[in-house]
Amino acid sequence: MTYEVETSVFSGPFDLLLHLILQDEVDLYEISLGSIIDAYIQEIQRMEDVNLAVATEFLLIAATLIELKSRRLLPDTSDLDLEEELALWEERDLLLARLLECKTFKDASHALKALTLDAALSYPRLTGMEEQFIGLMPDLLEGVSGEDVHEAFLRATAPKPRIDLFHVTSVKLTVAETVEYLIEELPQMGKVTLRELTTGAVDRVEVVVYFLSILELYKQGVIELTQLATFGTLTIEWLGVDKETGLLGIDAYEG
Amino acid sequence: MDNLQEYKRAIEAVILVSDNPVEPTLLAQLLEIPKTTVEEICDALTQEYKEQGRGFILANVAGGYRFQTDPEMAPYVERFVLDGQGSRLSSAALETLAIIAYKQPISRMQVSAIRGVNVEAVIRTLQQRGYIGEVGKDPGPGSAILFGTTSLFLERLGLNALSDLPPLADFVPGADVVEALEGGLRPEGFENRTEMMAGESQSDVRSED
Amino acid sequence: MDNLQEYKRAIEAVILVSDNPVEPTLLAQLLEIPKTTVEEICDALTQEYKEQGRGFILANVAGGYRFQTDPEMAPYVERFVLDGQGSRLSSAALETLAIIAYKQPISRMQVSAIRGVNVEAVIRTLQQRGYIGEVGKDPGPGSAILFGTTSLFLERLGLNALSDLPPLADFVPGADVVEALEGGLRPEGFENRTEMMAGESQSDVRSED
Repeated sequence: MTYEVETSVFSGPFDLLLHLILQDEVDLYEISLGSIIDAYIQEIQRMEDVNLAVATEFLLIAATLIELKSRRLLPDTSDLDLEEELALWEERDLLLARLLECKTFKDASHALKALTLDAALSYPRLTGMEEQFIGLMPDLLEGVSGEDVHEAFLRATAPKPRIDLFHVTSVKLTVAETVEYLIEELPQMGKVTLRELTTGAVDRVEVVVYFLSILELYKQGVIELTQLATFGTLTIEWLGVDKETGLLGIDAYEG
Repeated sequence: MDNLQEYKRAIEAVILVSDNPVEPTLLAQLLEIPKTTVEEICDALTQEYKEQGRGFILANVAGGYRFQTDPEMAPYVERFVLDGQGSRLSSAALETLAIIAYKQPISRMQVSAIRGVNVEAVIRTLQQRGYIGEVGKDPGPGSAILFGTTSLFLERLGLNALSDLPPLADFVPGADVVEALEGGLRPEGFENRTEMMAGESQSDVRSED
Repeated sequence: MDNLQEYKRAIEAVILVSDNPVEPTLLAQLLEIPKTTVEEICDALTQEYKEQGRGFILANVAGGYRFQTDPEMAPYVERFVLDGQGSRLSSAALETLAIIAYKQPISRMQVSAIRGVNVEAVIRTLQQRGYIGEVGKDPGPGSAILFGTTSLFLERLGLNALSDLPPLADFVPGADVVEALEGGLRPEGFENRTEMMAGESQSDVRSED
C-alpha cells in the first residue's frame, strides 16, 4: 500500500484537449462540449491562481469547437457560405497543428525525464580542491556573487536525507509502516515536533505520509497533538497504548 | 611512452580536484599537448576503469571530464550522500524545458504560445534551478529576453553537448495519433466535404487519400 | 569472490563522493561487512592504484579513507589552480560560508548540524583566508566560539553591507504539498485538520523553535 501523489494536471487548453482526445479515446463530437468545459473549469479551480491566459485561450478553442459542432446539427449544409466554411476549417487545421506540436514536446519531455533519471544514478565528485593547494588560490571568491551565496544557502538548508545506516529510508513509505515505526519510537522520544520527526524525509510525500500516520495515531487516541498557533509548530506527545484493547488494525488503513 | 603515462596521471589528478567538468582544451593547455591527445588519453582511462570494474567512471558531460560513481553503485551512494540530485521537476516544468532545449534561443512569449499557457512561473523556477538562463535579446521590436539551456542542464541529463539530445523528429506524432486528433476534431457529417476541401485549404496537415 | 568485487566497487564509489575522509566503521556498516574486511579492501585498492601508476592515491588520513592526488602530480595541480580554472571554492565550502553569512553569529556545531557533516577543515580554510572570523562566545554552557563574516567577505562579493545579500524569502509550501494535503491523500473526516497541519509540513529548516 504505497501512496503516490500523482495528479493529472492540465497546464493548458492543448493539454486538456490532447488528453480528452487521445487518452480517453473519445471523439470530441460524441461528448458534450458542456462536459469538456466543466472539466476545464474544474481544472482551473484546482489551480492556485486563475490564469487569465489559460482561461481565455480555452474559451477561444471552445468557441471554435462549438461552431464546428453546430454545423453538424444543421439539417442541410449545402447553403453554407463557402468562405465561412473555409475559415472554419483553417481554424481547425491550426488547432490540429498546435495539438501536434504540443504532443511532440510532451513526448520529448518524457525522453528528457528518462535521461535525467538515468543520469541521477551516477553521482559526481564535488569535493573540490585539496587543502594543500587552497593557499595558492589568489582569491577564492573570484566571480562569486551575493546571488551565489544565497543559492548555496538554499542548497545547504534544503531538506536532505540524513546518514542513517540502520533505518535506510525508503521513499515509498506506507502509512501502515510509518504508524508501526512511530509506535515503536514515540514512547522513547517524549515530546517531539513533526518537523523533528521528518528532518530525514527525502521528499514531500514522505512528510505527508508522516502527517497521515500521526493523524491516524491521534484518531486512535494514543498521542496528543498541540499547536499553539496556526501554521505553528506541531508537537506530538505519546500517551500510551490501552493495555487491554491494544491498537486497532492499522494494516487495514486505507487512507 | 613514459610521457604518455605522465600525462595520464596528471589528467587523473587534475580531474580529481575539480568540482566542475574539466574541458579537454584546458587539459591540453596545462600539459602542452594537443587536444586530440587529451581526448585519446581520457577515452583510454574511461576504458581502463570499465575493464577493471572500478566503482567510478570517467564521464564526459557538459563539454568536460569528471569523475562520477558507476550507476550500478547508486544504491550504496544514495545511502551515503547528503545532497540528492535535487527534487524532481514537474511535468509542466519538463515540457517547458523540452521546448527551450529544442528551440533555443526562444522568448517567454514563444514558449507560452506552444504550451498554451502563461509560463512565467515555470520559467522562473527553471532559471532558479539553473537549468536555463538568459542568452540574449530578440533583435526585433520589444527586444524580448531569449532563453537557452545551461551546462547544468547538460550535466543533469548526463549529456556532453546539445547535439547529443535525441532528435526532435523522433517525437513527431505518428500517423495514428494524427488520425486520432483529426478524427476528434472532425464533425462526422463532413467526411465527404473534407475531401472536397482538402485541395482548397492549404493548411490541411494530412492528405485524405 | 563476486561479493568482494562488489564491496570494492561500492567503497570506491562512496569514498569518491565524500567531502571528508570516510571512516572504515561507516563503510563496514554501509556494506554490512566486518571492519577488518573494509580495511583489507582499502589496503588492496591503495596497492592497486600504486601499481597501476594512477594520478591519485587512496590515503588513510584522520581516521578515514579519501582520494588524494599523488604528491608527484602536485606541479600540475598547482598549475591548474594558478591558472584560475581550479581557483574556486568547492560547493561544500561555499555552502558553509553561506550558512555563516546568513545565520551569524553561529557556532561550529550549529553549522555542522545544518550541513550534516564535519565542517572543521572548511571553517579553518575560510578563517585562514580571512572570509570569516571569531565574533564572540556563546553565552551558554561550553561557551562555543561564534563565527561571522568579515569585511573582506563583503568586499570580495562587491557588497556594502550584509543586508545587501539577497533576502531569504519566506518559505511557501509548494503547490504539490498543498494539493496532496487537501486533495488525493486526505482521508475523509480529516478535512478540518488539514489546515492546521499545513504549516507544519513545510519542513522549514531555518527556525528550530
